[in-house]
Amino acid sequence: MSSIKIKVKKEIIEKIEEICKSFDNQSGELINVLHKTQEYLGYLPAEAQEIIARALNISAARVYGVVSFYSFFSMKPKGKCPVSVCMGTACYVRGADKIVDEFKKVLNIAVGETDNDGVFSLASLRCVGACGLAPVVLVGDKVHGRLAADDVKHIVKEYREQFAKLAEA
Amino acid sequence: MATYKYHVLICGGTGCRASQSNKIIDNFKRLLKENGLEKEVQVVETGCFGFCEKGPIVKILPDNTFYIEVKPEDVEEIINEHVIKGRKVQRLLYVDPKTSEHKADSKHMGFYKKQLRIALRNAGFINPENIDEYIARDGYKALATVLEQNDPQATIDIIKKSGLRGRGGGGFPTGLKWEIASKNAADQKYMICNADEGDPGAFMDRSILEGDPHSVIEAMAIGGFCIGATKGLIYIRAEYPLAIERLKVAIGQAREYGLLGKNIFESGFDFDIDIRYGAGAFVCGEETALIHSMEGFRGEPTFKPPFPAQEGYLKKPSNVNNVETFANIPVIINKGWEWFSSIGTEKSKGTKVFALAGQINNVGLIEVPMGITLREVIYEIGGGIKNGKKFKAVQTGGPSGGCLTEKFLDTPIDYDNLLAAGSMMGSGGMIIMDETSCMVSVAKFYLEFTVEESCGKCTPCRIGNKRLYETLEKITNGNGTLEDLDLLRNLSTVIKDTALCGLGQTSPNPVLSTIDNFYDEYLAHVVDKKCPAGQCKALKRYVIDPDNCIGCTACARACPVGAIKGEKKLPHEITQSLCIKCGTCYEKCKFNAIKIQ
Amino acid sequence: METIKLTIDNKSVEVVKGTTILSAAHKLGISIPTLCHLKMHDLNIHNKPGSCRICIVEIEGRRNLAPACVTECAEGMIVQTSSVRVINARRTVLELILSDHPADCLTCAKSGNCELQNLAVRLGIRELHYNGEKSNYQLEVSASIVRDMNKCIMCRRCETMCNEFQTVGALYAIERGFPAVVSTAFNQTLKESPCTFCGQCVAVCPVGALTEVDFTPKVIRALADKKKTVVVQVAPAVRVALGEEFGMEPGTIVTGKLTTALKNLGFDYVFDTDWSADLTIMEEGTELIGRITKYLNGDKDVKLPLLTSCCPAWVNFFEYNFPELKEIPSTAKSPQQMFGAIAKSYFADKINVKREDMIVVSVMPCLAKKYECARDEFKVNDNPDVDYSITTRELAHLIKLVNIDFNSLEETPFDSPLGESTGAAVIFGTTGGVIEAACRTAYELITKKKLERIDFTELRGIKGIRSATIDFDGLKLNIGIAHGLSNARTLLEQIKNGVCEFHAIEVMACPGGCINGGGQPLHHGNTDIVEARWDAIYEADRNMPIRKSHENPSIQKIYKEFLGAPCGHKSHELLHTHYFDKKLVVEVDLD
Amino acid sequence: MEKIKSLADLKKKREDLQSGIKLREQGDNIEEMIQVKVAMATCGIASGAKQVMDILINELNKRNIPAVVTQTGCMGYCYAEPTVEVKKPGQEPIVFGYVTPEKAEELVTKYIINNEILEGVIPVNYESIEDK
Repeated sequence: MSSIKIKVKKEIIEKIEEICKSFDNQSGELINVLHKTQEYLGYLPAEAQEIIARALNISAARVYGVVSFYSFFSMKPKGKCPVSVCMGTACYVRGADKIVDEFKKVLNIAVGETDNDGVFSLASLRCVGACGLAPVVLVGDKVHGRLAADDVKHIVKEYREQFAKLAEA
Repeated sequence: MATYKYHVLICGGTGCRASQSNKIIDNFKRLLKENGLEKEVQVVETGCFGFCEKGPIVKILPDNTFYIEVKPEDVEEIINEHVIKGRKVQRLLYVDPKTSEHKADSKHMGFYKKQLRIALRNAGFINPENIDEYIARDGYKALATVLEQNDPQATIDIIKKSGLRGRGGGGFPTGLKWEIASKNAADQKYMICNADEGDPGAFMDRSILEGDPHSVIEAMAIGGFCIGATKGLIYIRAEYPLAIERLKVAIGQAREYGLLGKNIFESGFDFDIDIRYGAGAFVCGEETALIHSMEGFRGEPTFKPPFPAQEGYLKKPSNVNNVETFANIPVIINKGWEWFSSIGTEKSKGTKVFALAGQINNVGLIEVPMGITLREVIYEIGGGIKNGKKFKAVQTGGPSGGCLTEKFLDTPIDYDNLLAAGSMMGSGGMIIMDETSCMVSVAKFYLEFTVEESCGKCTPCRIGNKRLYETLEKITNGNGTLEDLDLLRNLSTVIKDTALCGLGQTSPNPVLSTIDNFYDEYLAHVVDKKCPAGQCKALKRYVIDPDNCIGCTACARACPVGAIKGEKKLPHEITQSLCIKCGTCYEKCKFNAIKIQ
Repeated sequence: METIKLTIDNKSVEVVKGTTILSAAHKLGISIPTLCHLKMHDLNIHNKPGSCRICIVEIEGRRNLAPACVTECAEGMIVQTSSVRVINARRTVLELILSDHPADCLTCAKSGNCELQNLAVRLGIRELHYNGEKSNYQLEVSASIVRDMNKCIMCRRCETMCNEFQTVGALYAIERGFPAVVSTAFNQTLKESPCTFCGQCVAVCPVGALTEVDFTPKVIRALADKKKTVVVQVAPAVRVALGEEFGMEPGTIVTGKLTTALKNLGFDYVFDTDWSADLTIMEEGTELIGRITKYLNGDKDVKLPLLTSCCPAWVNFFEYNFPELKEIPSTAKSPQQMFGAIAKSYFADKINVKREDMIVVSVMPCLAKKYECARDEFKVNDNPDVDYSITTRELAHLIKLVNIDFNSLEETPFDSPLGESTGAAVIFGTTGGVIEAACRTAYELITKKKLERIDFTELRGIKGIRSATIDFDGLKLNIGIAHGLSNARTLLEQIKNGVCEFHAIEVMACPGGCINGGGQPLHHGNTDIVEARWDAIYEADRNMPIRKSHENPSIQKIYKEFLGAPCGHKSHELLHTHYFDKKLVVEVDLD
Repeated sequence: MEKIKSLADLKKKREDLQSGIKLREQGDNIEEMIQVKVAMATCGIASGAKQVMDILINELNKRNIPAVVTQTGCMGYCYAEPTVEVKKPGQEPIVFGYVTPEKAEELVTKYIINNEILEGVIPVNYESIEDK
């Protein structure tokens, strides 16, 4: 039996409740609500799921069951430069696994993790549809195509420098 | 500056190159120069024309003359006759076998073209964000016709007679599906479009939605009218932002024109469409899972019956079709079922869109009539294997399909033939593999996908596929036994027999088809502990060839685990028990002394 | 009714359209093994994911094997339930389940009573051909329930009970693929979750994934401790179910053997929770009469309907889900807690034992009782009124442990003074029983007339929500009854929305009431067992010489001697409680 | 916008659209203009089609060349993205593949102005439903 309290910033509570309300607090709209909330927060922390459960009048367990079912939803914040390596078949047969390995090595993190300074996170995804450019890596929204393992450190360097500049400014 | 009068396009595809197309180019360049025409005539090498059996192909612009079977020595005549005198070289033109007529103009030589674009008719042709361009290409005419006729059953009959089958993979007859849904009375029904394209390596649905969203909207309205649904829902992957955007624009435009909404074409028929988003679950391509997902639940399939046609979205009769299926509908109405059913094979009518990918030159989206052979697709449309390597296998049907070998290259592609060959049509991914692909690893790749995408509801899929994957991993790690091969087969058969939904029932196909077609390769892994394709890291052995090694120590310094020992200027040696097979030494060696066994 | 003819294992059978192959085979006496399937028709419990794939059969002309539990019979169907293809597949599927199951049967709480274990025996599994990674989840021991999800086979029965039947929503399937399992939100503990500890998940779990917290070692230690006076109380529903654990027919009433067994076990005093059930009626009945009287006198603030408060899972449910209504339920403690409070005050004084030296053990058909007796408000100086609550199953285990031949035991009565009870108390064990008992007493107290017709049959039944209007000599009171928390929720929503016409409502969390509690012998999906207990409860009532709580002489005596009047000062101190708002609070973070 | 209320309405609309009446009303004659289509599906955009389209529009504007540049969907030639189709008045359209930003500029300076075909021509190897 719970009587635990969770603490969330006021504007976050209001925004999430507003999202739920925009879908008439219908539990059938759960996935749309989660999409919007993730768009807003960048991820779906437990607190956000509790607020959604309350607003849609469903159990938090169901919300969590749904969040953990779909790979698009994440309970961990992503890095500022999220790296997604396409592991679609076209990319796979053109060596995407080597690209992933190289990223793991260069960033020193596993797939699904974010590095210590929160700059890079590494994920794999299924087919971005740029099969002609296989193997393909997405950094944020930008597509890097026709990659070889050697390109990985250059890409990482490029973004790290960009990021360092931004941080200075 | 010169302006070219003529352009000579010479096919640079693999087939034409093999029959000396490069020599033809050389001859053109040389002879044009000799004649002082190099400023007036431009010679350009192009990609494959897809008519390799009559290559080399030379095409002259702007008059579109199409010469076939051109030999290097014919170049002189073409220049003298065509370029200088403006007369076509009759003997090099294509002769229509039926009429014995010489065909000069490639525009009227469609028959040689391997592709026929029905579902993709507008993609790459019209501006997808402009409804007018769609209407200019007969858009919404089919809907208007259907509504004017006002006879849902008659339209269903047309679709039935056309022989159209579901393009999402299963191949269920579309007309029959509509008929069943139309017969279940209810106060509300739903027409659902499955745009949750999850097959890794297939992107035809996305291309259609991005290139021709109105064709899907129009077809959904037609289907809605036929089954008695006033509401359409498109379940689309959230990973397709552009397709979503274009769909939204298209729906908005259709509403403005009154082609969606109340009283369409003043027929009294109301129909509107909402978009629902997927969230990254392959299993949601299964229609019951898709419906649960749209209702805000985990995308777990449920046992059928009840079928969606009986109890679908919100427990109301619903019909689910895939994007490509819908894209065919308006054409069938406009051009008639007779026309449509004249294309394809006996049991598979029309065309199929494939996403060609992998080790093939022309990676891309193609649409071909059913019945075309894999050979035509791979060598004539796809331009052959990349880097001149040897063809090994073609994988169709994605994680539900199988790997087909050379012996199937001349099998006509249709639903039933692919199934009989141990694969399936699937949504249309077609991955070409060359000799560098290890087939055990390919099977493992697909199983890894299935394991990750399994919803976890039924035992065979949740645990069975995991065990299949683990066994394959054991084999690629060099720890497999002959008994494992037996167990793989038995478990695969049981999973196919017992899994709850289509995903599970087809998930062992990549294993079974590779065991069947590449048993030797499995044996090599298990018995000889070797990976013939050289892909399995654990089975690689790096050794130093003492004859080539000069003892430069570059490899020893680079080895991250200190597995390489040796005196300076003397041959080095790799301690196998320490080697982690990272390949660093192989890359560092400048003397080709490190060999992979 | 449209019927269908089909052949199963070369035998023809005719069934009603819509019948599953499983039921049709059953009709022919062919038993198809199942695992995830659970169907308790009259109780409206149906778990049919069709997902374990143990019950697969071969149907001629079909490409795949079909699950018998969800596949409906079709005309002319030819079914093989045990062909070699089926057996190979069934064994392989079972091996797969076992390959992701800890092989710790020796120390598993379910050993000997496990559906998976039985299946492994039935299919003769000697060797696992498929091995690999095993699930690894955190073990959780809550106040009532142990969750060892490494043993979960994803039958989803618990999820169905928790969500569809109880609408509690503590458990749900999470993750997907191999890591998929039934869990709580964010893998929080049950205590942090909205769990009511009703134990229905445990009652249906076919394996050892969900079991009760075992207090038998503690009870044994207490019994072995010479310095402690160990008092035991036994709930009404226990006496109609315990026999099942010893091979007796479901519905056998074993009250006399039960008391003998407890005495043999070494309990110093063997008392009856029925006694405190009668006490509950005095308190709750008086409270009801008080509220009704106020209401009739035009008091607009009076809280009606009065909701019963004997069921601790139900109390948990409204504290979490409807805290705004927490003033409505009766403030009377449950019989278990009333007993504990009296035992450690009135009775302890009487026998001159210090509170700290007395151990009160309760035998309950319930798991929520374990949680209830651990609640802080039921402790005095950190010493709980009831020390250990054990289930019917745990008691059976204790009896077996000390080699008592239960079936041949002499029958003995309960000890005095907390052992005397009435028929009204026995029916506390079933849905409708508490309110019927209350009506028997309230009628006589309100009308001052003798109640001629003791059986309020209009309050009995198995329907999830029932109602009746009882004529109290001109005063017509609307009585509502709900069992199963989804039904309770429906009534609570009505109260919240101000559309409830009832004056009093009885709620029990478990389907059928305590006879089918989470601590009872496992029914394995057999509704007949539950119904037999139900009949037995009313039989036990009929067998009692006194059938109205206020006529219990021992109860009359304690009011005279100790408590004073029902709902009086002393009663309030010892026998009444208050409720808490346990709804999740989302607070604004000001940083 | 006016609603289309019948098949006849739709037919008329289609005819108007097909004869390019709309453009003519605006003072342009589509038949005399160069039509440029840029394949702008995900794959095209991922390979830089947006930039290519911007360059094409810029270069054409700079030189006052009467042309219509539009986006279209995937032409199917993923291996050669970005792809651009150019149709000169009275001529067959030509599809150019591998159109990098530099090549986009060349497409204007070399092909559109000087009629010099660039490398990477993709022969159209499909039949459309009109042909069949």
